[in-house]
Amino acid sequence: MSWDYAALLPGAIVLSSLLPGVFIFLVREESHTLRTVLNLVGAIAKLVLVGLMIYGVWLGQVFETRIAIAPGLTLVLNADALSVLFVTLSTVLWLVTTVYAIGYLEHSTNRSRFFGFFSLCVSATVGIALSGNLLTFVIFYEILTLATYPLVAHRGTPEATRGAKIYLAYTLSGGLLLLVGAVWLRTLTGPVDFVEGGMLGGLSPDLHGQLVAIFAVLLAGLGVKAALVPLHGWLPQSMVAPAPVSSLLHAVAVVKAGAFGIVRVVYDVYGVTLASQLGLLTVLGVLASFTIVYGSILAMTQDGLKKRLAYSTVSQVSYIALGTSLLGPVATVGGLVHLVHQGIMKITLFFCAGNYAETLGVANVSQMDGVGRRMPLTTLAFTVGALGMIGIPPIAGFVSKWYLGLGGVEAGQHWVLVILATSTLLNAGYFLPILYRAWFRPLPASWPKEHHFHTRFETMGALLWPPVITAVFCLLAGLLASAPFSPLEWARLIAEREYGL
Amino acid sequence: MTSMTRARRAARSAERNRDLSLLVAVLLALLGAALTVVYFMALQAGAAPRLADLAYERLPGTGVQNPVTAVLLNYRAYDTLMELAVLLAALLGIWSLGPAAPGFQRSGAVLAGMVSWVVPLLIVTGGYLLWVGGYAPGGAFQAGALLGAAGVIVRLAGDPRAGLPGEAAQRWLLVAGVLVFTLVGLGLMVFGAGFLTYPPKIAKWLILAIEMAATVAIGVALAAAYVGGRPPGPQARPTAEDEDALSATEPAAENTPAPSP
Amino acid sequence: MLTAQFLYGGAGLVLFALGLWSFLVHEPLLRKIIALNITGAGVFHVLIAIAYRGDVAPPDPVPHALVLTGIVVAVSATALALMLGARLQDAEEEDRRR
Amino acid sequence: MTDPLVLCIALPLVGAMLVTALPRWSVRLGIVSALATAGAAVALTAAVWQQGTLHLILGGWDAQLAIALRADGLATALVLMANLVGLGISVYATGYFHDRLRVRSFWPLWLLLWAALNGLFLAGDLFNLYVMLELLGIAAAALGALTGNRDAVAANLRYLLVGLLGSISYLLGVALLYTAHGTLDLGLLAQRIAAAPELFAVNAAAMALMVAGLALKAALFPLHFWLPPAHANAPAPVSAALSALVVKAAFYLILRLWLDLFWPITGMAAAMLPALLGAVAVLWGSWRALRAERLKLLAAYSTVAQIGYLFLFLPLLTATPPGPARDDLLAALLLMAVTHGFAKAGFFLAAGLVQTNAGHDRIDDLGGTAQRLPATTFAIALSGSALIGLPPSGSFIGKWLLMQGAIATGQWWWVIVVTTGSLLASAYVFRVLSRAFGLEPTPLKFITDARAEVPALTLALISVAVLGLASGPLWTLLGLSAAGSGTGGGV
Repeated sequence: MSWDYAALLPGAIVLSSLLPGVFIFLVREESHTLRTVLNLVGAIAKLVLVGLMIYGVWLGQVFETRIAIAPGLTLVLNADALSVLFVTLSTVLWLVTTVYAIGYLEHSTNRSRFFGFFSLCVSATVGIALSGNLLTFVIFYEILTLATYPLVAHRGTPEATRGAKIYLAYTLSGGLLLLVGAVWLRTLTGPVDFVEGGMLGGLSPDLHGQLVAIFAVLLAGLGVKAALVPLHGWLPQSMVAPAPVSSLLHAVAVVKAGAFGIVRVVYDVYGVTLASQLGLLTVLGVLASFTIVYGSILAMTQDGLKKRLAYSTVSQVSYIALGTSLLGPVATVGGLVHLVHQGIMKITLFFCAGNYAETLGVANVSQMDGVGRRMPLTTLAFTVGALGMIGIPPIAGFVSKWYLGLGGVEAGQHWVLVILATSTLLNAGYFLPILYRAWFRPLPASWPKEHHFHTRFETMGALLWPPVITAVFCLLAGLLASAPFSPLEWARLIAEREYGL
Repeated sequence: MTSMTRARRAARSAERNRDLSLLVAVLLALLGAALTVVYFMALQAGAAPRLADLAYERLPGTGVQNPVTAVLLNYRAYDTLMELAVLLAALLGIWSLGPAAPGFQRSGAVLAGMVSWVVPLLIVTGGYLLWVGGYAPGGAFQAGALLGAAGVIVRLAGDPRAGLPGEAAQRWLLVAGVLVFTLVGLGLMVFGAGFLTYPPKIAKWLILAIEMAATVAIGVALAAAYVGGRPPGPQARPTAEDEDALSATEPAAENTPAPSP
Repeated sequence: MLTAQFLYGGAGLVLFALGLWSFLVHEPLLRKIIALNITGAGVFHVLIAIAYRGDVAPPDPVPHALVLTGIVVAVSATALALMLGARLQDAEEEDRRR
Repeated sequence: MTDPLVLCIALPLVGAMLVTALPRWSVRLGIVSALATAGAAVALTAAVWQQGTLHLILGGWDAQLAIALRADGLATALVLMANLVGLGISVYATGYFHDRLRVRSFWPLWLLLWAALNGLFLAGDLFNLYVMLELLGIAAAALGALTGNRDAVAANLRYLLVGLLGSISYLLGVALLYTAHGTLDLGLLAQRIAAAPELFAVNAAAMALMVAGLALKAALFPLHFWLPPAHANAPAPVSAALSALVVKAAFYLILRLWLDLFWPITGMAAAMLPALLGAVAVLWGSWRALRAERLKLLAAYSTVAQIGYLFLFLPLLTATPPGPARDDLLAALLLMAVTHGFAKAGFFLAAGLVQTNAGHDRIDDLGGTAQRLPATTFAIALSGSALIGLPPSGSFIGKWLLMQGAIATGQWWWVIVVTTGSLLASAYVFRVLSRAFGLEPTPLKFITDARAEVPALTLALISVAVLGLASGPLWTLLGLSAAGSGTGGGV
């Protein structure tokens, strides 16, 4: 174990949110400033560290932190191109969400507890992203489950505790399956490190039957967090959580942890060639396609804005799995870039939903008539996110869908185009009515529960700017898709490395 | 009355469980038979010398001439130390349950007269057994048991304290056995001999000191256990939580295992 | 020599089994405590039996010492069990009086 | 010259005598003794770490004639665990007992119990182990009945009698072994048993008697019936000691006999029986914990389940040939036992705080605890996640290796037991936590009591963070480091 800069950086990135989190638990409830400072210092420090790492990885440097837990069991934090993609996403959005959350929770209780667990969640997400082997992944995956639980149950109402229980029942069962799969795999191969191109290629064909079974177990475990149908039941129930939790965790961190795990298992454990040989990709593709369509159909039936967004998440996250299930670098690029694009678009939508609820008391689609005129900037951000989800150019979502379709054609799987087309229609079906209501319907006589802030904007600054900023990200990600360090370019870099191009 | 209902209840439950108890009996008979066979096999195999020869061979260096005492206080002194702790633990457990029940009748003149003869005799015999333990069967336990018996007799004769001193002194007497034993052991360790490793020259005297302390401790512990509760003293005035001290007005003989008349 | 040892120790085993039976089938506390003491006495018998080494050789002192230790332990445990039982009876009577 | 091996036993013993003799100073003397004892345990660990197994024959006689003390890695790890937990319990107890008489009863018995625990872990002699078992049993039952209420007295009377029965059965086994082999020393006896395969029947009968007696004390299903009421009705620090340490001591002894003494005569069939019972214990104990109405009863049933896990290792150890894989299993077994020790102690101490502050421990009425007792709730959550086996707790690593061993030896059915048990455990832990997070009309009054909360929290933290992220030293302590690193060190 060498303690130079390259060996310390991944660990430091995890600690940069973990340590402030621990201190925040100890901060007195009234010490608003101290807590804010701790939060922001952690978030900014993490951003700086991640910036250093991006540059290093781009140059081909190896960052790896290893801690031996016990002989044969090592905690490995490793930065490859794929982990950088997810780390960057989580870190940037954490900073934005922290600002949002500080505004959102200004007058609520138990803020120290909230922000403490919030930081723990981010640490776990970053840990998942940086995991260098399956053991580390499982550890952080479970910590994420645990740290999210108090946030879902935060409000303490009966609905909140019920939602939190359902969330736990799903994710803990999933975690156990993942654990069983990981242990099983380890007895066959020894320590399961993530290696670009996969590490199981050399195994004897006699074991292929077991490998298929293990994949099924792992997929079931990861599918819970990735909200693959029929394992998605927890996601809509968790929407009882406060808006910052829904936006960062349920739109980005938790579901992405599942999707990211699927990507890792397919590319870096099995290897895409072996997975395709074993017929695993077909299974994944069918599951993902079904989830995409089913989630969208359910989203159309929801009146609650957050629930509609939740089902939309169910559907959209499976684009990543779909991209993974298609053999060929172009589809891979499409899936991976959607990891980022879906994240920034969906967080925008959730921020806006939180703003509507917090400022106007609007929680249902049917109450949204004329919100565009009352809250133009928020609704503008919402519009960008929604159009992006549908796949209107030049917003980020278009880029994902384009590459996914291209990848399907390249892989000879033309049915993917049908899925994408259906999904796009359905997306339009559940987003366009909202936009129509927001912009073109007349204002109601009064809002359900309006809240006036002392500001010249439509709502409090801390609530307003985060969605606006992420909406700008959505535009930039689409407009500057081929600029260096754009998500798309980075996804290309990953695909090249995975396919050994 | 309570004992009658209890007996009836027990009889009923015994009837109900007759089949079960028959089954248990059959199984245990099988177990007993199997154990007997195994025991026989073990006896046959046990032709190899056990520890007896070695124990006799090493006897001259132990400081005592009685082999059982040598085992108890030298070869396996550590067991004996712990066993004193067991006795103390039991007594402390008894004390933790509350104060002793008062209410013994003063004895009549005949009993009192007998007690005044028997108790000194017991104490003297105890002292003799203690001393003789070095050469012949006897030793701290036997002596302590006699002292304890003396206490029991005194208590039966009506002294609620069983002839024991006040609580503070009683506590010191109780711990004397283990304390002297352990301190001797530790002292030997500090001076380089090793825990409970007696140098042969002074072994006899060390053992005697330990035995004396142990005899007192055992005697006091047994008598105090018979008293059956924390000694009534200035430190242990009945408090709110010791309700039983106030309510226990019945003859205590029902609560303590007194010999049947 | 073997016969004497076998008979005496065998009797101990019978006591062990009898005590065990009594402990398992009898409800009253006092009987259980006595049963346990009988069971223990059975084991002590076995230990004393194996100490016997014929009429000429002196007996093995080690099992004897073990029995002495065992007896003190048994006495202590019995005393505590009896007092706990008495305390329980008090509590039950108090409950009934209320 | 002082020997930590002796001090670990002698110091608490002297402490117990002093607190008995000077009841006015029992708290001060008790804490000093606790610190000194824990210090001796740390010194012992350091010595074993540096020199390997320590061995001491008391009295300077031939090995077979006298009593040996022995500290190998297994014993030392448990001693260290027991003494750190014991220190935590002691600090907690200073704030827990307020009644003067109860304080005076607690300290001497507790220190005697502590001496018995250390003595049991370090003993190398079968009869000495019997004496230690009895001291442990008597002190434990007396402590358990300390509240003096009827349920506690009844439960602990039963516990005492059952424990006595177990010891007598054990003693008969010892008598048989002495008859056949003529020695009581564990090391010598192991050689003689291995050298006398013709005495299989005698050895097997002795083993059956001893293991059955100890299984009764270790509360292996279906012999667990005495445990839940006894542990649930004791005062909180005592419950912690009983559940975390005393039961563990009986299991340790089974393991010791199984691995050191009877290894030559145990086969797969012999190992399967306790493992099957252990599996039922895992499921039944967890199920009952889930249905329990009171927090401390929940914790007690959880102990039944957690002990069950330890027995699952026996057939795996039997089926695995000596080598790194078997070493891993052994270390995992130890890791689970140690983690449970810390976690369960932390859980009980925290449950005691809840009980004292809320006036009861009915789970359904514990709403809002998270708001009122944040540190205590956190301790329950941490130790609860160690009970479930969630990362990064030590039992996560333990379960990982357990499942790995099960799959590697083809005994995959244990994986089902472990996963089902974990699910049930998460159900019962989160049943408590979701109550605690509930929004109740309780005043937002924060209760902080450092002296009571810090021990619970520390013990819980050790079970989660320290044991789970740095369990390597256990391998070193067991003397397995060289073998273990052969598996590749994670590359």
